[in-house]
Amino acid sequence: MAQKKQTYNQAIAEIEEILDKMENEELDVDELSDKVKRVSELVRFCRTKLKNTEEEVEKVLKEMEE
Amino acid sequence: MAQKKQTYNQAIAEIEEILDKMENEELDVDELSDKVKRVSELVRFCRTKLKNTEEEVEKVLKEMEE
Amino acid sequence: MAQKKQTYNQAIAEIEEILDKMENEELDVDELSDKVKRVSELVRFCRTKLKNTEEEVEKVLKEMEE
Amino acid sequence: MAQKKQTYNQAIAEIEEILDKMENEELDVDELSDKVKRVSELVRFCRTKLKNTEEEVEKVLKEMEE
Amino acid sequence: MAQKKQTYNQAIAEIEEILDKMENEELDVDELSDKVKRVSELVRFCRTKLKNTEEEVEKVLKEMEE
Amino acid sequence: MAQKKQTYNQAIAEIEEILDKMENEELDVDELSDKVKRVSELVRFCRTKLKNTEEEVEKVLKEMEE
Amino acid sequence: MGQEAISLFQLNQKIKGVLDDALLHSLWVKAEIGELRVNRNGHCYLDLVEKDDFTDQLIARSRAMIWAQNYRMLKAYFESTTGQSLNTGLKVLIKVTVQFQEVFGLSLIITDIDPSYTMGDLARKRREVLMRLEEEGVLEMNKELELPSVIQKIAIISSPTAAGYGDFVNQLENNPYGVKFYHQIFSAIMQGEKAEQSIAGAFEKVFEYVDFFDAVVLIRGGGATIDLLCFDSYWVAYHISQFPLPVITGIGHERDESVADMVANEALKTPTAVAAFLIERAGQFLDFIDEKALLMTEMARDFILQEKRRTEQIAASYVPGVKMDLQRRSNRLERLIGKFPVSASLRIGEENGRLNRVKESVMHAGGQIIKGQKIALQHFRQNLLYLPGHKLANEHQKMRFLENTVRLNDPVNLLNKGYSLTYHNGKLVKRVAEVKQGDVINTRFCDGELSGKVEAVNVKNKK
Repeated sequence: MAQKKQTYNQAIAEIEEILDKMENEELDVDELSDKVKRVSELVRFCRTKLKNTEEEVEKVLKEMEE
Repeated sequence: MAQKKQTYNQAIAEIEEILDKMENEELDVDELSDKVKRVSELVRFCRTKLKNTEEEVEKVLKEMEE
Repeated sequence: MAQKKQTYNQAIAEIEEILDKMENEELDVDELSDKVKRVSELVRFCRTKLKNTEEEVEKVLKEMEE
Repeated sequence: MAQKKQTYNQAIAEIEEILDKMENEELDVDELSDKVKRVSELVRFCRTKLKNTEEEVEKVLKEMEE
Repeated sequence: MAQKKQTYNQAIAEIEEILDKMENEELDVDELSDKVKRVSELVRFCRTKLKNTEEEVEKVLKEMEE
Repeated sequence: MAQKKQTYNQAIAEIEEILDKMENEELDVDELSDKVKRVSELVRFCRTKLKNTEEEVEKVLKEMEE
Repeated sequence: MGQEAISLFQLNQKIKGVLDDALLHSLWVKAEIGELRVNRNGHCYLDLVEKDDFTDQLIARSRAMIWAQNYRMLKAYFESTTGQSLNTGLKVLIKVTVQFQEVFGLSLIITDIDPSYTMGDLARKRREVLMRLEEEGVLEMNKELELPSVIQKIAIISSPTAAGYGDFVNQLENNPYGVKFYHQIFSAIMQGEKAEQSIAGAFEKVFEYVDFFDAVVLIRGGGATIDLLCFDSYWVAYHISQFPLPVITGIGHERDESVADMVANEALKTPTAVAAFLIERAGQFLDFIDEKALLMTEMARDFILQEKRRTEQIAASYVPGVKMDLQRRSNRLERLIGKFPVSASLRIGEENGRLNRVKESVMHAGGQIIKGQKIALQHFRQNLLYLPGHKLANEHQKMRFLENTVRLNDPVNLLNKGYSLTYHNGKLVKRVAEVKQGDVINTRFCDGELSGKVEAVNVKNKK
C-alpha cells in the first residue's frame, strides 16, 4: 500500500478493523504479528500526521490572531 | 476563486460549511490544516474588505459624480 | 496435509473436532491412536506457533517503544 | 482371518454378533465352545489394542508435557 | 457310524427320534434294548460333550479374566 | 424253522394268525390242539424274549444311572 | 342706443343684496385645495376646486380665505390631527360663509375645518395606491430581495442640502467599528409637488449603477415641514418596490407608515436610525466573522487534541490487547490439552467396560445354553426310564391276553366241562347226517373213549 496516499482516517479505520478482529478472535495467530507490525506502523503514521497538522494549524491560527 | 467577485455572503456560507463539517466531525485530520487555512483566508478577506478603502470603488464613485 | 499451509486456527479447530468426537464416542478405537498422534502433532504445532508469534510481537512492541 | 487387518470395530461387531446368537440360543453346543474361544480371542485382541492405544496416549502426553 | 464325527445336535436329534418312536410304540421289542442302549450311549455322549464344553468355556473365561 | 432267527414280532404275528383262525372257526378240532400247543410255545418264547429284553434294558438303565 | 343702465357698483350691490338675503353662511363644503398662500399679515388665501371623479376635469372653482387669527388655529389643529400640512392637493371639509364684496367679488370665508374628512380621503388614496401595487404584483418585490450581510456601497436618495443627509454621512464615516462605507448621493426634491417626479428620477439614475451598490437609502433631508404626501404616491412606491436593490427608508414621520415605507425592504424612522442600522449590521458581521474564527480555532484545537487522545489511546490499548489475545489463545490451548487425556482415557475406559460386559454376557448366555441342554438330557433320561418299561408291561399284558384266548379255545377244556367229540373213521363228526345207522363211531371224553354202533339217526327239523 502506498503510504503517501493513505489518509489519517483510513489509517484509523484500518487500526480499528484490526483491533476489532483481534477482540473477536478473528485473527489467526499467523496474521497476528504482521497485524501488530501494521498497527505499529499506522500508529506511528497517525502520530506524525497529527503532529504536522497541529504545527500547521497553530501557525495559521497565530497568523490569524495577529 | 476570483476574490473580486466573492461576496461576504459567499464567504460566510463557505466558513459556515467548513465549521459545520468540523462540528459534525466530517473533517479528516488530513483536510484540517487546509480547511483552517481556508477559513483564515476568508476571515482575513472579509476584514480587509470591510475596513480598508478600495481604490477601485472610490474611482467608480468619483466617475459617478462627474 | 502440508503443515506449512495450516493455520493456527485450523489446528485448534481440528483439535476441538477430535476432542468432540472422542467425547461423543464418534471415534473408533482404531482411529483413536491415530487421532491421539494427530492431536500431539497439532498441539506441538500450536505451541511453537504461539511462542514464535509471542516473540515476534514482543520484538515489534520493543521497536515501537524506542 | 488375517488378524493384522482386523479392526477393533470389526472385532466388537463380531463379538456382539456372537453374543446375540448366544442370547437368542441360536448357537449349538457344538459351536458354543468354538464361539466362546473366538470371543475370548477377540476380547484379547481388543484389550491389546486398547492397551496399546492407552500407552500411545500416555506417550503423547509425556511428550506434550516436555 | 464314526462317533468322532457325530455332533451333539445329531445326537440329540437321534435321541428324540428314538424317544418319539418309543412313545408312539413304533418300536419292536426286538429293537427295544438296542435302541435303549443307543439312547443311553447318546445321552452319555451328550453329557460328555456338555461337560467338556462347560469346562472349555470356564477355561476361556478364566483366561479372559487374566 | 430255526428258532434262533425267530423274532418276537414274528412270534406275535403267528400267535395272532392262529387266534384269528380259531375265532373264525377255520380250525379243525384236530388242528386245534396242535395250534394251541404252538401258541403256548410261542407265548413262552415271547415271554422269555420279553424277560430278556427287560433284563437288558434294566441293565442299560442301571448303567446309565451310575 | 339710449338703454337704461345701472352702474357696476349698483349691480354688485344688488348681487351682494341677493347673496346676503340667501343667508349662505356656516355651510359645510367639500373641496380640494387648488392653491394656498399666506400673505404678510398671516391671512391665508386659497383657491378651492372640484374635479370630476372620472374625467379629472375642473367642474367648480372658488376663491377662499382664512383670516390670519383663525388660520393659525386651524392650521395647528389640522396638522396635529392629520400629520399633514394644510397644502395643495388635499381634499378638505370646511365650514364657509359666502361673502361678496363689491370690489373683490365672491369669496368664501373659512371658519372651521374637519381634519377627519381629509384623513379619510388620504387613507382612501393610500389604499388605492396599495391596491394598485398589489394588483400589479409589485407590492412585496423589494421586500423579497435579500439584504446583504454587509451593506457597504450605498446609494443615497436625498436632498443634499438637508441637515439629515449630512448627519447621516457623518455617522457612517465615523462608525466605531472602522468599517469603510462607500456612499453616493443621488439628489432629489423630497417634498412638494415636484418631489414625486424627482425621486423617481433619482431611482432611475441609481439604476444605472445597480451592479455597483449594495442598497439604496431613501432619506428625507429633515426640515420642519411635514409634507409627506409624495411618499404615499404611486410612482414613488412603484419605483421602490420594483427596484432591483434593497431600499431602506428613513423618511421621518410620526403617524402611519407611508406607502414608501410599506414597500421598502427595510423601513426606519429617521436617517439616523438608518445609519445606525447599517453600522450595526456591519458590526454584527465583523463580530460574526471574529466569532467564527474563534470557534474554528477552538474546534481545530479540540479536534487535534481529540485525535491525539484517540491515537494515544489506541497505542496504549492495543499492546495489552495483543498480549491478552495471545494469553487467551494459550489458555484455550492448555484447556484443550487438559481435556485431552481425560477424553482419551474416558474413551478407553468405556471400551474396557464394554469388554468386561462381554465376559459377563458370555458367561450368562453360555451357561444358559448348557443348562438348557442339561435339562433336555435329563428329560430324555426320564423318558428312557419310563418308556421301555411301559412297552414291556404292555407286551406282558398282551401275552397274558393271548394265553387266555388260547386257553379258552383249547378243546381239552370243553371235554373237561362234559362236552365230547365223536369221530367216524377218525374224522370228527360235526353233523348227524354224516353217519348212517350201523356205522361204528368213537366218542372221546376227557378221561377216555367210548366205541359203539349207530342205532338210529334222527335229524332235527330245520331250525
